[in-house]
Amino acid sequence: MASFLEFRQVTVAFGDYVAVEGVSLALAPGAFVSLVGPTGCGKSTLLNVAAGLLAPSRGEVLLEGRPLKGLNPVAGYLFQQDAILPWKTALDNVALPLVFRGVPWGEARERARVWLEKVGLGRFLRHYPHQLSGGMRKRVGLAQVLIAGPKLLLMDEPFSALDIQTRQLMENELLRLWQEDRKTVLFVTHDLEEAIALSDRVVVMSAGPRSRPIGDFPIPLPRPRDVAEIRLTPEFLRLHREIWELLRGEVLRAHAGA
Amino acid sequence: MASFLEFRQVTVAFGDYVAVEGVSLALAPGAFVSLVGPTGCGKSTLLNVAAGLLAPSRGEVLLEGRPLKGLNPVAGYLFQQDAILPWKTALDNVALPLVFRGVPWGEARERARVWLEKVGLGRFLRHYPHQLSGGMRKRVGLAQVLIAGPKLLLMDEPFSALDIQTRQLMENELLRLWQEDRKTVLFVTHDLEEAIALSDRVVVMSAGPRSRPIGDFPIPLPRPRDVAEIRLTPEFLRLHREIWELLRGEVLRAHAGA
Amino acid sequence: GVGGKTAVVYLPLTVVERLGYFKEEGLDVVIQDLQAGSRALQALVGGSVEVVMGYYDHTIQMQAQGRDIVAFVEVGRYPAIVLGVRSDLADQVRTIADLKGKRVGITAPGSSTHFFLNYLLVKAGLKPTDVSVIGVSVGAQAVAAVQNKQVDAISNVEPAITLLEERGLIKVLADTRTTKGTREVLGGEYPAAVLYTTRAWLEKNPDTAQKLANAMVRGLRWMQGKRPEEIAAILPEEYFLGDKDLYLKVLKNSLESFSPTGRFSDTAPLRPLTVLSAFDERVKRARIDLKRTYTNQFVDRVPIR
Amino acid sequence: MRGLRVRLWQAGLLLGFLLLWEWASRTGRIDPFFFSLPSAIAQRVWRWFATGEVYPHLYITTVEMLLAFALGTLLGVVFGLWLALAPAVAAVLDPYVKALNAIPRVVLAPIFTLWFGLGVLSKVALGVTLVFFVAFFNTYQGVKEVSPLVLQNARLLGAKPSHLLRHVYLPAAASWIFSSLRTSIGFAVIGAVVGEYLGSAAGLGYLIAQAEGVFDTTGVFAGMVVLMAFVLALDALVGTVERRLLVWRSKEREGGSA
Amino acid sequence: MRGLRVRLWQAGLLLGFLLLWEWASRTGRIDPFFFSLPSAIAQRVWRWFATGEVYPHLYITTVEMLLAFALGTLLGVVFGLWLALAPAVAAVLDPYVKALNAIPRVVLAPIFTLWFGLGVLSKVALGVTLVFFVAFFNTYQGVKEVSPLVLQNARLLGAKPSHLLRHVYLPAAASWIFSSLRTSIGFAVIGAVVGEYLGSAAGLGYLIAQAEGVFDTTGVFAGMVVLMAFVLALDALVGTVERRLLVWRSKEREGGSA
Ligand SMILES: Nc1ncnc2c1ncn2[C@@H]1O[C@H](COP(=O)(O)OP(=O)(O)OP(=O)(O)O)[C@@H](O)[C@H]1O
Ligand SMILES: Nc1ncnc2c1ncn2[C@@H]1O[C@H](COP(=O)(O)OP(=O)(O)OP(=O)(O)O)[C@@H](O)[C@H]1O
Ligand SMILES: [Mg+2]
Ligand SMILES: [Mg+2]
Repeated sequence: MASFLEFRQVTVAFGDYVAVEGVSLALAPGAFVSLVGPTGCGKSTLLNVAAGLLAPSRGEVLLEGRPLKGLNPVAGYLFQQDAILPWKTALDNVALPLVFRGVPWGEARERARVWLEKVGLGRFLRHYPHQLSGGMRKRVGLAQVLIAGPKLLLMDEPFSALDIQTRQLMENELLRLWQEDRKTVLFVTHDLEEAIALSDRVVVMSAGPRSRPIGDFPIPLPRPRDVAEIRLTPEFLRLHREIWELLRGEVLRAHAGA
Repeated sequence: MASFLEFRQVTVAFGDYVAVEGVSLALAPGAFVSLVGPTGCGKSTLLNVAAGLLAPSRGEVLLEGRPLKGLNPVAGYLFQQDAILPWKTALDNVALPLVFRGVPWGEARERARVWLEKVGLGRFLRHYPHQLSGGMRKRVGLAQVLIAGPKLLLMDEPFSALDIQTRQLMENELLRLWQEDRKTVLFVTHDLEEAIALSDRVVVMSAGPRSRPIGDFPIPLPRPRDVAEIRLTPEFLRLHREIWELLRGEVLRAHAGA
Repeated sequence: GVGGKTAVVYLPLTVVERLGYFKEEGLDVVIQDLQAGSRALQALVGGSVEVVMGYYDHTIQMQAQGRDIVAFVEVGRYPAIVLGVRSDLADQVRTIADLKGKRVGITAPGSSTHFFLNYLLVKAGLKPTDVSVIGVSVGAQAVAAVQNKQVDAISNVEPAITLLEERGLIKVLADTRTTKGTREVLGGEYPAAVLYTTRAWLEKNPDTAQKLANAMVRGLRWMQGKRPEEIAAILPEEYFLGDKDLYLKVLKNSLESFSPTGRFSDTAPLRPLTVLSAFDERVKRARIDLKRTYTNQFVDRVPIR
Repeated sequence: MRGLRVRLWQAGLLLGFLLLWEWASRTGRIDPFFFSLPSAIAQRVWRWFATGEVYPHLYITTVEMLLAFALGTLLGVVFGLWLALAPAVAAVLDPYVKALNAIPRVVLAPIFTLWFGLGVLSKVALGVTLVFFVAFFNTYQGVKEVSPLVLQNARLLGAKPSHLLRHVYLPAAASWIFSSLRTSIGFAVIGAVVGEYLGSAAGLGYLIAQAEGVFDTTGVFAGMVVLMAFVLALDALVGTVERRLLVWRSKEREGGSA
Repeated sequence: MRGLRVRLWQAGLLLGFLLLWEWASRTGRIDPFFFSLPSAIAQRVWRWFATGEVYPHLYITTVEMLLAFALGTLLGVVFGLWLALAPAVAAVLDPYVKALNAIPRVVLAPIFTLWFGLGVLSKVALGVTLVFFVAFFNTYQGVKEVSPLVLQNARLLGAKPSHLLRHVYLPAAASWIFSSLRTSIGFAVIGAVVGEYLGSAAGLGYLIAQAEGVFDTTGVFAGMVVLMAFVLALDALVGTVERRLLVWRSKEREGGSA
């Protein structure tokens, strides 16, 4: 099967500093792949490359077999930092992607309301971003990205600002959506349990500089999953231990190097 | 023993929306208190009040028995969002609090370097914030707050952007520092394990609006602790289960309400 | 168009307007105030105005540039420019020759006041470069310049001159407001304020030109022998809001300089040419045909009433 | 309460200044020939309005000024947006724009008269050449300052250039543009008045020029007083629009009774 | 490469424009009485520099203009900072500042002459009154736009007002201030030249006025050409300083070879 998104020997350098080097990674259509690695190793950088926001210094990215030039037209990207529009209310922020697609404001707002209720913000439709808490803003961003139904989903620590319970609700919602129309997902997280519970594959990055994937673990857990329950299965614990061993060494190396 | 910081019937309303209501909470000198609760319940709001950035609509905050007027002079506050100065390098950002206290730049930079090494950023001294990854910026902020040695430490999800291993290193470092000169710490986190592992007390907030503390759990775990090891003790697991029960119900309520 | 409607040298225009003579001739005249003679001329060349009340000098300068500008009514027969020296220097500077090395205020570089000064200097045996000139504009700024001792002498026009005299700030050295003064300084009549326009316009609109000439000449005749008070009585109130007594004095000092007939004498236009060709490169180089710069054909046809 | 205090202060300052002026003029400490007397000026303004003679002039100046303001701002904003969004064009045109800004407009009066006649148009043109640059430089910089994160997010959400303009660039540059409006109002007035001053048959500038020609300082100052009152009225209008459009800003933290 | 292309374009545009002008003037399509001929202008400029007669004038104008620029900007920035940081004062003074900005400076020429004489000072004063407002409004707004988070962080870190000014307000407002400088340069020149134009014994404005007095359009345009060249040189200087001071900006994402 041809891959949906493929990194081919991608190297990104900022001046002298080579953040990632020779990254090759192929995502099958409909795959849910998590990217974990020590802080500062270049995960966000890779997502930026995949979104077409950053051209690699060497190598290339293929989208459905064709080299990606400029912005990735099928990607939805939930940034690590807040990127929603500060001058629009939560409702308008979420309605915006639909408006961009030509949906009239009235209908777009109607559909946005539904999405905001899904992420638990039904009571904060008219709030501006600065009137929302950190976790709320993240969820507005999530709704904004999901409402447009992108074929490729790039998510950079989407749930780290949420409490565990809300997080699990969101994770399950994400899985449900993904199951429905089988988007391809590239998911960055620091929470290894989250990575395993959600993904088909977990890719471990080495510590920077010159970071690259050093482990690629298929997660053969059955679907559909409930993220809370699956954490208790022995298979999960085995995988967790295995990946953790690798990751732990890497992080220690990162600190030794710094 | 008189409390170091005390909230007395603090209510904060934003327009009609009452975020927290009638919060009373006393922190003994040298106490390490964690605040957990569903997203959007008002944790950051309370930290803002404690820092003197936000005046409560009703009630008051006492600092060492005296009502707090204006900025809290003894507080160090690690904000939930990035708040380091974008026009200064990592090194200068960390040196700044010392410069504010009259230390000459040369010496301040020398001491800042040591701190940046402690948080694992020894190789990124000359980087500007926009050249750092999310987790790196957070750590610069951490060093910036800690270098001044504040008597009261307010921390809003300081470690949520870090990978687990780095996170544990930072947590241990924080505990070591705290043990040394017994700052008073008010710590906001979504990670209940982190809260229990670090604190003397865990306070659970109810879901907003009109949020207030609904549980106050002393954590009688022995010190000094290693955050990684302590998680495996049965006492820890018992506490975790107990608090989790309460919290879980609350979060569900929050979503039902929304 | 007019360059500085409130300037005293252009007073007859306001008089004619107030007396309603334009209307009686069936003309609907809009007076555009352009603040400076040179800009009024430019507006004429550019076609924004049809007729200008301005200085005769300009018609000569324009001919040097190949423009056919014709004056058809003489309004002022003396230039009404005055050279005065600051009173506190009056002992040192008794004649124009004593101005050597001094700072002299003019209205603007290249203006008539500038040429006038240069002419006087040369006549007194000096070179134009023997003094340093400073543009001080007209009006209050000129007064301020003298009062603050920014200039030692000043070549300027009414009403600034009378005001300066009134305040005892200057002593007059050369005065071309009066017959006597002008004869002394320039040797005789010297067309100053005139109505001029392009030859093309004149040829296309002889009737309108005639009506304008009629109205203007009527106004000039009306002004003859009137006392300042009588003239002031028909002027808009704004003209002497500053200080009525002062304005009357200004009028008294200036009345003589207005032409009684509107006619150009045959010799008078020579004088501006002499002055100009002494200092304006292009006028000097060009061969000026004075006959083409003015015409009495309209004034001569004004009905005598 | 606070508003009242401010008003009182303002009135007090004004009164004090006027009294001082009046006193100095009457006692000859400053020369009334150059400075007139506030009482005389007030009287004149009163008479102008009582007899109604000022209205036609005011009307003309208002029309000129509003046109200059609107047109100059519009052109400045459009041009600013254009150059900011087309860096190649900007690089080429940059020196020309700057050189044009250095032309003393007053010198161009004859050319304006040639092109636009002596009516309203030439004054508008003069005003436009002043207002344009203020609006242009600020819009240009405002667009350059748009948060790259928000911009990238909007582009990935599918915004077409027109959407970006409407939903990202304009709102982001709004505070820049409004700031320029504040400066522009003054310059629009100057353009109109100087234009009239240089050549016209009506307008406040004409009034002032006439007054100056006969040493009527009172008239000059009265003209300026009317101008100022007029500009303040216009500024209040801009202020209202600005508050409307920028509701989303956090201003100060809103909560509490601080 | 790119730089060269830009230069070529610029030169081409200029040349095309000049040729068109020359052609139109020669064939009488535009009136050389108003527009002169580029060749004649070039000749005149050349003669001015060859004979050296322009140098004293250029020197005077330069001095006036630099002084007006420096002083106006300084005053504007200081005042802008002051009012932005003292909202009570700002509220009181606000209408006065705006009213002053509406005064047509040209009308004030007599008063400037009275106060500052006919020398360099009165021109500087005129220039300052123009430059001041541009700098003032932008600085004011720039300070108001400082990220509240960064500001609060700095204050909590112990910054005294002077520190805030130096390390927060000024860097944050820097891009605003620089933007105003761009506009200001032009206005400083206008102030100097118009001042000379209205009354002086030397300077480019004097040259222009003299040329105008004898209907020497070539001289007028030659004066303006010299002015423009001069402003461009100054602007390049400001640009260099700006790039130095604002190195911390992200501009475009730096990495890659895009
Ligand atoms: N514009 C830039 N200039 C220089 N270096 C940069 C730039 N952007 C990123 N880097 C460097 O690239 C490396 C990778 O950054 P990246 O943001 O991809 O890390 P990350 O894996 O997302 O980390 P985190 O988990 O902390 O978010 C870091 O070392 C960072 O300093
Ligand atoms: N300026 C404001 N105007 C209106 N409402 C506000 C404002 N600031 C905060 N709120 C509201 O107050 C509530 C509490 O916000 P706060 O930021 O304290 O939550 P939090 O507990 O820190 O949440 P999180 O865990 O997501 O950071 C939220 O519902 C938010 O919408
Ligand atoms: Mg990242
Ligand atoms: Mg929060």
